Amino acid sequence: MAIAALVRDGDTIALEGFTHLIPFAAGHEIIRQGRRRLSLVRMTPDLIYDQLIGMGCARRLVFSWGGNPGVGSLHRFRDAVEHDWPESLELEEHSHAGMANRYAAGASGLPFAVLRGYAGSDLVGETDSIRSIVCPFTGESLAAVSALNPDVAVIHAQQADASGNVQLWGICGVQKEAVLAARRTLVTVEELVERLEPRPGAVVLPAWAIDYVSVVRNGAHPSYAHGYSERDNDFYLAWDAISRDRTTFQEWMEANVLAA
Amino acid sequence: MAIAALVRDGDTIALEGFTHLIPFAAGHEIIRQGRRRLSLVRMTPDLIYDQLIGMGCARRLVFSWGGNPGVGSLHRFRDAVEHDWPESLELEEHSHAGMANRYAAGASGLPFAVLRGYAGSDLVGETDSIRSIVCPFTGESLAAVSALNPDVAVIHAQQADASGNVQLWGICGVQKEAVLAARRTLVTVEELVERLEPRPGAVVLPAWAIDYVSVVRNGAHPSYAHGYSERDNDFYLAWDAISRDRTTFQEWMEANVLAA
Amino acid sequence: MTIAAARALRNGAVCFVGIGLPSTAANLAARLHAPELVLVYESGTLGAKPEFLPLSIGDGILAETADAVVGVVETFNYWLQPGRIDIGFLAGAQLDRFGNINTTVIGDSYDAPRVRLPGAGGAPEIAASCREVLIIMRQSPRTFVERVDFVTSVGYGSGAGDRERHGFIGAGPTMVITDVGILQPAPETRELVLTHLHPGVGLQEAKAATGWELVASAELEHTPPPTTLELSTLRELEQTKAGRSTVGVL
Amino acid sequence: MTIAAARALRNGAVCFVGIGLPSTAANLAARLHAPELVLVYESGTLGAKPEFLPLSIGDGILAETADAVVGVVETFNYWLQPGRIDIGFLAGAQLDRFGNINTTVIGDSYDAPRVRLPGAGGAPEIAASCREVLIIMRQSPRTFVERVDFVTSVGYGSGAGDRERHGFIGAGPTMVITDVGILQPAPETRELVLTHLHPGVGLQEAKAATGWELVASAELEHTPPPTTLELSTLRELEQTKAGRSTVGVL
Repeated sequence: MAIAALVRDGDTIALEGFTHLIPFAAGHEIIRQGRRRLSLVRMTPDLIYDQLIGMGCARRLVFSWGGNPGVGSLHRFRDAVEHDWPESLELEEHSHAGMANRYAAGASGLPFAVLRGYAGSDLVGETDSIRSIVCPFTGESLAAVSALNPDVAVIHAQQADASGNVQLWGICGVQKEAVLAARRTLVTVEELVERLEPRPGAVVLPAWAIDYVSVVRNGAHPSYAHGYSERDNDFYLAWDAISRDRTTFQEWMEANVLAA
Repeated sequence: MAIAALVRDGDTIALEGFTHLIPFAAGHEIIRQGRRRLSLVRMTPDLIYDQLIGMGCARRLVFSWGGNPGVGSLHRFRDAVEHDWPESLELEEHSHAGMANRYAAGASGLPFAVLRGYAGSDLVGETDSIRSIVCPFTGESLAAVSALNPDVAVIHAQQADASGNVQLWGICGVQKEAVLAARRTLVTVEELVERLEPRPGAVVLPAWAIDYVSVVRNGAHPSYAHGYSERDNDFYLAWDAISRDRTTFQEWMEANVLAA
Repeated sequence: MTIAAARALRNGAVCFVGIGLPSTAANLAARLHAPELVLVYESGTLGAKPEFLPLSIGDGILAETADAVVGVVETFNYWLQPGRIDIGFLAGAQLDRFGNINTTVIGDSYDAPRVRLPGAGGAPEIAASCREVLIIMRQSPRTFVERVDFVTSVGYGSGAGDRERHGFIGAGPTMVITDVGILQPAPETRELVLTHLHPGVGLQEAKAATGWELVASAELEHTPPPTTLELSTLRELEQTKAGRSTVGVL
Repeated sequence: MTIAAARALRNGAVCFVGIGLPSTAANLAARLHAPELVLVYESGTLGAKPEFLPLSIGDGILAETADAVVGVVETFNYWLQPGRIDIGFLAGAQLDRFGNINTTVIGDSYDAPRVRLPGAGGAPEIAASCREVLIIMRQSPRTFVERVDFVTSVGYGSGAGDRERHGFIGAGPTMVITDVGILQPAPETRELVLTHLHPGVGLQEAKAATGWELVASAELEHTPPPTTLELSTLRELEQTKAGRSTVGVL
């Protein structure tokens, strides 16, 4: 994969995928490469960021919901915030609406986005990337959030064609925005095809908007690739026990990621 | 059609469709109903607004490009602006980027949108709905445009299902935004189908986001409905001669719209 | 609790659904009295009609059965923000007497919390922009508190008039459904008062399960007991849950 | 003129294409030296590969052959605005010595114009945000004027430094291709100077076709004459034009 060329210590990186198509394989490669002091950006950190945090790759987390969906806590995330283990983790915390609009502003080449959001929430006091803005027409006060422009965005997609055009379908989340907002981009795909067959609901990213494409079969596991695999819900459930204890976690990572 | 119930004298109405799927039949019905003092909103006024203007339905035009695409002028539009015939026409003029963002703001429930636009253009001095706004993070000055929320939006689509869900495909323009920005909405469709078959690149509007659906076969002619008809380029060419002269225009409208 | 929540969903309403109890309640309602309930999941699936209960809001079954699948930016900007959604479902680790919700941190300090919770997700804007909000939570003095440690999502803020000051479109939490009964905002103060007790629960029990001085409505009622059909439909539905394991939902 | 414009398009470039001469030039380049030219039409068709010349930017052939069809909001916000497009094509009713373009009104008054033109369309933001802009226009003293009646789209404003002051991302009009020759901005002043004459055109003729005191570059060259292949490919292409009629393009 192109991870070695793309991700450097201290980078701000976004591995996106809203439950679906989460680029786990790319995240594991970042762990194996031993990257440090990363700013991790993701709406829903999920298990892959739990792993990156637990392995000491992260200095900062920019996010809107950090849980194991339908299961409970992300224990490595909690351990980092509550006990600074393996090191302390700065947080830049938003709502989903705010994060989505920050990516959209980044993809649009704008320095900020406007939304109806955060009013009355204590998040405002904790996050410098939320400010208020006054409508120049109505005088109404609204929320402004600063744009996200990660150094690197990585997403996973179902297919790329011979020219490097990429197609993903099913739940498409904020992947297009993350890719268009980032300075450098990698798309891992389930397979290369001769020609992309247009599909309902698909997002197509032309080759000229992407830097690297790598074929990584099942690269989203335990997340899934619609049409290629099912979400491994059992693994999401099992992760709760694996990740709860530091030693169990480290042993699991050693055996399943570092040695892989 | 539902035009009689939807469109009242003095309303602000948007008939959208970016070259493709222009709701001509609905526009003709508005002319037959004899509506007056309308504010007509459309990125690319096209022949249908030329007809509405020439028939004296409009008091105001909100737009970004008023020509006969690939052919030349809209003569009725020009006659109204240059010679106040059949009456004077107020203009609220924007660029495409500005109009598109005004619809998007309207669809988003925001009072304005931000873009990199209009800088140095004389349009700024002529249009009160363009102002400047300062980024609360970087201090950079950008353009703000006020939201568009028409009283009525009308679009044409290929299909509706039995529940009133609508699907359009091909070039989809700003139709979704126009419908979501408007207070009342009508979608004319080529046909009713039992079930909408998902299609690549389609926009689906759920029934609960639309007020009225009417079946009007070929309701976009001389524009077209991808998969149902071809754009009648010959008519677009012929319109130049029909519309150049006031009398020829009126006779044509009488024979082909009012008597229809 | 799930059945009481399902009953609160009128047929034809458009619901913004989170995973867990809200998803179960909405799917239950759709199988009972509200076949035309429209489910919107924040993963961008508009009108999803899952045959079984998804484990996450991003399960494939939601995309497969939706009327439309849109991006997350569009979901929040075009569908939630302008007030198109009738009912939003929320839950939290803490709820206060004015319906404010905490899903961020337990403890006095944001920077050094006793318990770090998952965070806001879609909740602040769901709470602000849905026409009304239903809250489903188990009731205990630890979770129903005088004042939440952190206001993630605003219910009625510090009382009447606060939502209007914030410019919120929606009416706020019109109903808090718990394992004890139902709380609703008092029209004048917006303080949550007990309006219904579930069968077999007493008023003292309800007060003991509340961290503030719970007021009962003058017209305190009992919710009707679950019907056989409600119970059997719920049981069937839960057996279909993706992952096939019983999971404690946060 | 069309051939000179086609030659200016390097293989692999991403072009934002309007209808008329720009579309013809881009499609010609794609059939000659630039098979990997990416055509983006403002109707939202990314990577369109039309087999024949469309009459409008919304012809069905564009959607059918595109790599992706996106909405107009996305086209402008995600693709044009951030500076992803290499080359934008523009034309106009008037052009001034600093490459500013008028497509709005002819005459002194916006409110009572002598000629009402179609307006801005995508041009102001194409002019601002494409990495570079090519302008294609017939040259005459009536159209190449000292000062445009209305600045619809900014070239170099009132000269060097103006684009930077406006915060524009793109470099501005790097080439104006006419039926007389080619004009390019002088590096220091940004005034358009004549750098190329087409075969058979003299300097006096070029000056006579210009409404300002046209300066010729010290290295004034002649453009190479059209090759047989260029001419025959152009002829073939024009015969495919949708609508099958010869149309005067504004």
